[in-house]
Amino acid sequence: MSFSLSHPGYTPAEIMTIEASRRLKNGTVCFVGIGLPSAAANLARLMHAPDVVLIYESGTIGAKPDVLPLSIGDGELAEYADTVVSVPEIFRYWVQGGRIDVGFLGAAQVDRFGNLNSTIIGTDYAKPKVRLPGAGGAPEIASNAKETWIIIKQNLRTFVEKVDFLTSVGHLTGGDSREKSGARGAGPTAVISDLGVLVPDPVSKELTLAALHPGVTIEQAKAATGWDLKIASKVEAIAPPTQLELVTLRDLHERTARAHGVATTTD
Amino acid sequence: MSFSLSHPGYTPAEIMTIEASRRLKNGTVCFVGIGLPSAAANLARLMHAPDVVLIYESGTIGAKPDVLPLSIGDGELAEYADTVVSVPEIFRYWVQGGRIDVGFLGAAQVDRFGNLNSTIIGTDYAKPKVRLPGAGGAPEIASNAKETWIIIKQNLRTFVEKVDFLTSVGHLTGGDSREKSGARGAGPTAVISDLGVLVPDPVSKELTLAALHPGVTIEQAKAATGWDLKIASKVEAIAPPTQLELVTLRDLHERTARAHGVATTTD
Amino acid sequence: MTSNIMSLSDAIRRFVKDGQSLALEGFTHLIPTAAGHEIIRQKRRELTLIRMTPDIVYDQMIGMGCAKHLVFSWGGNPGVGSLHRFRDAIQNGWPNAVTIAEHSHADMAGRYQAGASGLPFSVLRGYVGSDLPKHNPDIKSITCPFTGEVLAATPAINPDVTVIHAQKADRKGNVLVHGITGIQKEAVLAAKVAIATVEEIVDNLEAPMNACVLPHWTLAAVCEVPMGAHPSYAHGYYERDNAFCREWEVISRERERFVEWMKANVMSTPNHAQFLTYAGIR
Amino acid sequence: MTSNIMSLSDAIRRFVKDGQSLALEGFTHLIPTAAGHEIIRQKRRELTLIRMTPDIVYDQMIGMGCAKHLVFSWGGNPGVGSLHRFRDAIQNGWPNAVTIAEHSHADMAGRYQAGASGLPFSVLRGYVGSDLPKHNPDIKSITCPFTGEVLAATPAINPDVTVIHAQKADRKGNVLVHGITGIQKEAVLAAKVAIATVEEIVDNLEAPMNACVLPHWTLAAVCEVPMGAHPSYAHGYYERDNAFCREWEVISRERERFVEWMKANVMSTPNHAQFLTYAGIR
Repeated sequence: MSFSLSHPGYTPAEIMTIEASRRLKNGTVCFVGIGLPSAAANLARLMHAPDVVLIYESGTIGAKPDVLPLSIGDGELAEYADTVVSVPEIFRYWVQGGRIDVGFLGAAQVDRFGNLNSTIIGTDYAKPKVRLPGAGGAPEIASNAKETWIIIKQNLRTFVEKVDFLTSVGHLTGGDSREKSGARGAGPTAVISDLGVLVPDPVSKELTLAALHPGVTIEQAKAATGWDLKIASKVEAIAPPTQLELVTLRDLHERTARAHGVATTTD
Repeated sequence: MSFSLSHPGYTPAEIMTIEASRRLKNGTVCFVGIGLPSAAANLARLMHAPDVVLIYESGTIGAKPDVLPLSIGDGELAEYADTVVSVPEIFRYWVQGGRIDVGFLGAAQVDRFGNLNSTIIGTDYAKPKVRLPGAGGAPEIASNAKETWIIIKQNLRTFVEKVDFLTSVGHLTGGDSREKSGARGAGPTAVISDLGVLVPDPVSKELTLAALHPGVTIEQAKAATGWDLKIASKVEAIAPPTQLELVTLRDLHERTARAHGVATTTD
Repeated sequence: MTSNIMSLSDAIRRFVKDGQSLALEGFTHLIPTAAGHEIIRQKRRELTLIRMTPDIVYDQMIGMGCAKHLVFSWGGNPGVGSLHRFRDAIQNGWPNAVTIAEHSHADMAGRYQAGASGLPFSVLRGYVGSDLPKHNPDIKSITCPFTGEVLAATPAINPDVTVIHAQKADRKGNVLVHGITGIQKEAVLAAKVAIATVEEIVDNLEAPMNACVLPHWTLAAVCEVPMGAHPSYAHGYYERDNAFCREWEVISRERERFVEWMKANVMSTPNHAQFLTYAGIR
Repeated sequence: MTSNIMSLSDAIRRFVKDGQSLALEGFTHLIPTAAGHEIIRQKRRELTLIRMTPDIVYDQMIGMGCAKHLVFSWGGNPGVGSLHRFRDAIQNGWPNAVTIAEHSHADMAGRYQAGASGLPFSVLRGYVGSDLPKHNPDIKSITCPFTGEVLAATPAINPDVTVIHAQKADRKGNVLVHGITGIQKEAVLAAKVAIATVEEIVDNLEAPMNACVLPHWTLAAVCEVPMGAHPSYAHGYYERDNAFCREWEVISRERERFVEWMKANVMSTPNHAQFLTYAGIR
């Protein structure tokens, strides 16, 4: 674990996870991607949102894992779920059926309008610079959830003017372009990074810096963004992690590491 | 129970059920309608076809009821089934999926080409003479099973030149009209009545008298048919029920009557 | 978290309104009879009633004047015969005219699936050669963009309210449906509002991992109504009351006797428990 | 009744041929690894490999030259990283060129459902705004005949052969899949021929009433292969071998080491039991 001088006592990954977890209200039905979304969602469940409903694409509804899953289909997810359904059912009745409040996603790239790329790096599909794992469940989560949240580290490789490949729809080209596309839901309402939180402008839908983690400056955020980052008129200062938040998150990661024989923290 | 002079010792309903049961081979996957098809299919299972697979539209696959179900969704069907699936699954994966060897149906009317009516008697849909229960599962069983069998009492009300309402497809207008319609499977390959068995002519597909129950004459069959009934060049004589067949069928009906407080024999 | 557990009369009062489309689903097993009776008691009118297999409870609702339209695929008193009130309504307009839209089981099941899946229509390999599409403008066709095959297409069903009956709920309002599950999950997930009556509310559902469980947040109301499916059955609780089903044939044949029976047994009892006692069922 | 129970090597020999389309399905749980190894041992070539989540076993099959085309929606070593043999094949054509057809999970799941349902295509509320349809001619659109909405349409998947792994079979060959059942039922029912490997064959499945059971007559072969899903897991039998999944990252990175490992462990062992012992897994 590396500690930065500007926010001693916790890592950027930790504050990112904690801030994301704080936003998840009790009772929310959350479709959870593996990795950071899963860590944040489970932290929320352990903290203030005991009745948050976590759905994983393996078909586990109301999952309550004691340790973080390493894969989307860990037995841990099934063991304590309210019910386990088939994969086609998850995508038919629960995702396309419009039953997801928050689709909580990661990605390799996010662009100025919250569109996501998890397919390739490079612009030639046939000859990519890097071949990524692919879409998985994201395109339909992004176009059917009532809103989507994106959790992603912020730097010039990840925050790009335009995604190399549009895997999953955000606000498309901004304005009312998403609404016109036939996508349902509000689209990305928050992008939570290790520097702060971006939200779409109400009219243009361009991602705008709305909050910063303790010790992070607007200049740092601008420097880590691949477009001319707009700044909200009032940038919120995100509260530092509480002791309870940090202990709960670290306990979760330690239990997970013991169970899997490996740390799942992405830091 | 009434006994006719021409075949003493058993009723027309009994020989019809028994003859239908004899035709069901061990291991066949049979989609079973309630009533006579269910009685015949279960008799086969108790006699020579212990591994016949009985599917009811309530979602019970591999049902092995000890007594005949009164409705298509009796608990008896679920209790001893290999698996119980949902109703949409039965019609999607098992019927439309083309997994049914024999669709075993009853109806209110059958016509010269094996088309079935279970909707209305009378020709004005808005003002029917008799409103029947309706299609249920029959239209898709009739158009998706590898073949269909029909079990129905034979008289001028049931064996008609043309059905008042075509609920479920048989051989349509004969010849290759069924094949051209997009229906799958061979269509009706046998109509088993209380007088004998009719099979479609290989070319014209017109239902043709192929076998007679003991003591029944060709003239009786013609008189009970609403079209000019064609007779096969060789009309098979159906063997009378064996003692074992009769005892097994009557035991089944008696068990059923005790369980339901009512006789399910249709005689 | 606010609980969805409430009395059946409250649930019907809050969620069922005149003129709505309603699905009371149950495939022979687990038919929500008590809920139907409560809708009759509360005198809902002009309902579009949807169900694959309308039987006694729909016969009662139609005969008591709740319905204006019926969407179905098989209507009868299973193992007994016809529905007299249903026939009287569509043939003679008594107590009011009821129009019908008739489908097949496979189609109705697919339409509920489409509704649950947020899709506007369902594709069916069905109705080949059948006269049903001639009498139902909702049965159209669609061409496969890959093979050119022509298949049937019908609109999704999304009832304003779906009501089901099930075995158990836990105290959070999660519901377990066990045995013949029929079309209940799809009917609930397709609905704008869903209500479940259950045999009992328990501390722990003890549901097998892959059982049919409806999470509490899919249900607006969960109501404990023992024997709420009578004369249908609840697997593991009680069997089908075949004698009552046969008796219904006699009760329902004539208008007067039907009205008299409904008034004496359903309208004059305040809830299902007292109905069961009064009608001599329990 | 002839039994469908046979050895895995017999099943692969009889039912898997060069040039076929093959789905080895399993969603993180119950991945049919042993079957993939046997296909590698028997040197099947020019296969179209279909799977929602290709992972280690497909990396092995691709690296050993079994595949010519891959249909998928997410390819990776879950919780670890990328698939090196998969990348080497599609980026560098080693050991042979492999083309890809890329979809989303929702779409793949729907395509299997269509295949299992005897329908030629699947309708999806998906791919809105996505670039995927630009690179995949199998993703078309279709217009709802009722609402005019435009939705995605993709062809049904009907593999020549589907292979799954499950917990138990009984002596008739009925198979129980328990826990995360993924897409296995649909993949089996969509296939022209289906094979199931199982942890054990038992006298009685003891399946709950609404469990996922595949009747014996839907399966051409049922093969008892303990630990047949390793390094994936079988709920109730053994856990995921996360250490092996991480080790695969190292084994698979370079061509030489990969080939050496496959030869030593898979090609030179006659069956899965000996593979497990030889590779130090069990």
